[in-house]
Amino acid sequence: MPGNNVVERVRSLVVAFLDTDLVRLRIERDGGHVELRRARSRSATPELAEPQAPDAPPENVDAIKSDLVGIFRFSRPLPQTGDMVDSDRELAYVEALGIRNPVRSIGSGRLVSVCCDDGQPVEYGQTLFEIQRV
Amino acid sequence: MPGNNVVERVRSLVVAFLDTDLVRLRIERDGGHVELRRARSRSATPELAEPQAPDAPPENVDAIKSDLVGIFRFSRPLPQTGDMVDSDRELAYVEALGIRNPVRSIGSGRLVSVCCDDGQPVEYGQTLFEIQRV
Amino acid sequence: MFKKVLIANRGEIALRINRACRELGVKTVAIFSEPDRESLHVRHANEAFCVGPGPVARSYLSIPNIISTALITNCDAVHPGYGFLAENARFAQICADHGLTFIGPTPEVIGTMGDKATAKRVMREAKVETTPGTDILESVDKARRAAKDLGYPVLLKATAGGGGKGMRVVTGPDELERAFAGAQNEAESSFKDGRLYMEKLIVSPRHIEVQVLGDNFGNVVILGDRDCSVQKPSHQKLIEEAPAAHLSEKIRNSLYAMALRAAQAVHYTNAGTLEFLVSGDHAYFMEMNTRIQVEHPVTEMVYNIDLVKEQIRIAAGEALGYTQSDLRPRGHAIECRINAEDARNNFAPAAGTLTNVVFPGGPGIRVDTHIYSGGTVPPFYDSMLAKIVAFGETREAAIARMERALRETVIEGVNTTIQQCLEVLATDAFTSGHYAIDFLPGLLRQADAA
Amino acid sequence: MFKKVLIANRGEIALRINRACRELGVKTVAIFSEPDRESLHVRHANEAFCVGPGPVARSYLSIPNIISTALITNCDAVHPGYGFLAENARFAQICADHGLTFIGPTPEVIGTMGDKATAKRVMREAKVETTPGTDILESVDKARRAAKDLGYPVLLKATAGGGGKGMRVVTGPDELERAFAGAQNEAESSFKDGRLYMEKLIVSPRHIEVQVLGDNFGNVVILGDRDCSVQKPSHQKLIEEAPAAHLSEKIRNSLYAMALRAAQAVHYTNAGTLEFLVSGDHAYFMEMNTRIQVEHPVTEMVYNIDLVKEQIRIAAGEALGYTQSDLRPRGHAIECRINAEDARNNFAPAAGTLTNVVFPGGPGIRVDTHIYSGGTVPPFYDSMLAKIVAFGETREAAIARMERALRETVIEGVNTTIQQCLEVLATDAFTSGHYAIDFLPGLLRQADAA
Repeated sequence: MPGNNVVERVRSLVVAFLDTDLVRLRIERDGGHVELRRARSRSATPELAEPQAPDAPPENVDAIKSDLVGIFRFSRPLPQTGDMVDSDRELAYVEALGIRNPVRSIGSGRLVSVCCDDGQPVEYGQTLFEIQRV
Repeated sequence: MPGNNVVERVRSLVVAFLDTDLVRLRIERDGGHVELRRARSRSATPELAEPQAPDAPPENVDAIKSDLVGIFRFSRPLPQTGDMVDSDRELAYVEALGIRNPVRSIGSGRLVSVCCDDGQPVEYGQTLFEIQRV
Repeated sequence: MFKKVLIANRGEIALRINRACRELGVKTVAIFSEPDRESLHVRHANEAFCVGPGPVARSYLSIPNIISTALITNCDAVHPGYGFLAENARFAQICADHGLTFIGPTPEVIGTMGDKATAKRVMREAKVETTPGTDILESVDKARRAAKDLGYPVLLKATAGGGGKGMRVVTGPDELERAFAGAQNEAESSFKDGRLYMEKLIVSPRHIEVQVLGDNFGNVVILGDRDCSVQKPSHQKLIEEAPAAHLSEKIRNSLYAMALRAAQAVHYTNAGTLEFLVSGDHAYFMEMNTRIQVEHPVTEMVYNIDLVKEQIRIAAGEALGYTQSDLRPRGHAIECRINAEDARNNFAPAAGTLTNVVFPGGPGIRVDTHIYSGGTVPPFYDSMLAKIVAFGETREAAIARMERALRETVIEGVNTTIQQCLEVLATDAFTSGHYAIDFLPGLLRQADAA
Repeated sequence: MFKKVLIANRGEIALRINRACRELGVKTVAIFSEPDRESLHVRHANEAFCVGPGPVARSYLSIPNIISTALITNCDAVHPGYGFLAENARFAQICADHGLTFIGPTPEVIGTMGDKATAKRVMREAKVETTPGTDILESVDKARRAAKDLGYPVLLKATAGGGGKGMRVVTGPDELERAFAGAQNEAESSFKDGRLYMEKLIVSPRHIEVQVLGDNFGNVVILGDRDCSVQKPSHQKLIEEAPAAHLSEKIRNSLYAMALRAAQAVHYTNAGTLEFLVSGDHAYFMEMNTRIQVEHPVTEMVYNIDLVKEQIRIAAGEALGYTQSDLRPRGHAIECRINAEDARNNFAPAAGTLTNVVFPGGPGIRVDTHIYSGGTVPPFYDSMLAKIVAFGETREAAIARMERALRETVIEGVNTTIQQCLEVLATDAFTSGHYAIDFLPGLLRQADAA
């Protein structure tokens, strides 16, 4: 994919994105990805802003996904919802073919969900943790 | 179908019909039919009215359809587009199993289209003529 | 061979006939009702004519429009399929009167077999066992003596009867007087004819049928048997198989011999089926269907014969290309009827739009269907959507294959009998092959009670 | 028998394997790539694991993720299907190392047959005829003498070659010197190895292959032949049939005898196919595929055998349940590959959403497919959408049935090879059965010229 082409594609993607109501768009393809996030809308009047509904997804949350198939195991200390994590904290590992493959927080933030149980089989791309970036 | 039920059904049909952009709705079922036509819209401002497009179907046109399968033949005098026809004019007949089944204009009007050729096989429900009621 | 055949039917059987014609190089004309305009049988035929609106009386049973269609399209033959006009002797005669070959037996044979009393008499003359019974019984006394001779339980039936009216099951002498009076009154009020006769009641029989094929040169072959005992409470078949399991050689040979005698006695031509009730060591002739059956594919799979092509060839004047000794069945085949019905609600038929349809495939699976994703099921017709047929070298292999095929099948938009068929397949009665016509009604009662 | 099998594939063959397992009562684990999440092979398996993103190198070829899936789901065997890892000896060995039965031959046999030079040597030792040829030719003079011995036309090939690089057709002595220099230069620059050898060029051969099945007890059976000569210019098969038409008894017997010797020589186990080029009275071994073939259904239909079930049974340690004399082919079967390709544009593959899919059915038609209305064709994989297989008592009947089945087939949303298959079926060459591997390229050139 030549460089110019990428710029062109992203440009048209941005145009299309701004035309929607989306606040975040992530496209994954062939191992790479593009993510667009909308800045807080300048036109939104504070009077109209409502408190966030309890079941609305929190913003700035990254899913930490498994990049292989194996058995999920927590690392120590046991990560728990609400924990603040460092940029390279090992939260867990996925054991595959006898090898422990660490799962790291990839950047710091607050752990908002733990999505798997200890000993659970996980597949490629399965969400293991969700971290709110701060 | 009890009488009351019919009234109820037509009433709800009318309500639904008025909620649409349709100008004419015809429902055929089990040999009977219901037809609804909207009066000229009172809210339409004359300024916005455009001349009718040349390919728009003319209004108040009834299709004379075949109610059997057979060979279509014109009656004499040969009906032609533009003819004014009487209420029971025999325009053609459909020959089936050696019997000539007359096709009548069922009401008077102007013949706006002749849809079949002489000697053509026609099926049930096939439009044979279109007559504009005046 | 014919040049062009009119297919006087709709749904899967119209497609089935279209396939046979196309493979024989014969052109086809489809007929259809207005709601069937988008049907596959219309799309696949060489020509298609609308013959009327949705209700069958004005379309698929409209003899004038059907004959007229055949004539204006220059057809030389008409295939009636099953249902509709298939066993209408008058229609067969009208076809002949207009120079059209009716693909089926002669009008006379259709008429003879269509009248149940005449059929039974003809069968008895051909030494085919029929349900033991009496002539008209003038009094309760005569009925009492007849019942003693036949042995309880017996069935009192109105000679003018039909639809179960004027019919009573009598399990012992105590019930006879009351049942006789009741049946007589009901028959009198229903048919203005209170005359009754009696038949032996066959308890928990199996429904076994025999496929025959006869040509115009006196050759008749027997294409084995089918067990159609998995029937809904309405006596409609749900699952059929060929050959019947656990049928003793004695009964099987006797069924085949009776079927052969019957076919020869009436000089039967084309495809036909003799239906028997089998109980213990006895087989009783029930009726003969003078047409192709819904369940014919199970026979086709075990005999490797295309029955509809054979029908067409025979009607076109060809002789059978084989004799009985050339025919060797192989393996086992099962058919499940997938109907648009709610099995949990007395098989109430359903209509609607099919939002998602995926059929099974792979080895040994045959699907005969007219439905597709996005198509509709009009409310006017038979509720059958598809026939799924599984072949296996053994009965066990065929059942396993059918089960996986049903699990692969997706039909969304209407209720279907898929789940009911799976439940039948999972019972000990079905897997062991020991079941009779009271099996499915009993299973349904159990489910209701649970 | 196995308890649970991992199916290391996608598409129709994954479904095919799933069917065989389910019918044998074996549980299944599917693997899939992210774009295949909604695939039927995922839906029908007992369990399913995503093993990677769309590109095959990171999903269907990801040995660690596949083996890990098999281990965490407690599978006891792996079926590789065709393509992907099916002929990867290392994968077969890794399966064994992890206590998983690889459903196929041993890693050693896969390795031997995977190396074309070794395979040819082994075949010659087993008295299987291979294309006549030479060892390394050090000079043009030696090449000239070799060509004279072999007889023109000949083929110069690079010993390190592949993909047509360093290959030249030489039709007469005049062209030899120039061709030799050209091939040498190309081989040198492509592989840094300019060494050449020579083979006799087989002109307009037929591609005939022989199906073998061997168990772990030394029993080997031959399941007849298939003609796969209808090939695209890229040598990919488009239409296959069993048995091959107009194959003399002499050639057929010789092919079967060679296949048997070859299988016995390498102690072949499981299903395999020997591919031959047949020209006149000669058959030359080309290669052996140590896996199930795409076109295996045509053999299944004429032998009434489920080859994938046989693969599983053999791998599970069962002995073949029959000997060669029990096997009797019957009738004729043809397979058409329906690919998402534009036949008018050099069979360029297509991807997209399938807006409307309707498959054919009825007697003698088998459909193996993973597609459905509303499904998608991802751009990452093989373009095959479906295999339509038609059985007939005769070759003529099978062709007629295939033609009507193709006409019934609807696939909207991508270009397909349906029309191309119909065009092939309508040619005199195909209907007469007299065609070779240059048939379809010639037909395409004619169409381009017209």
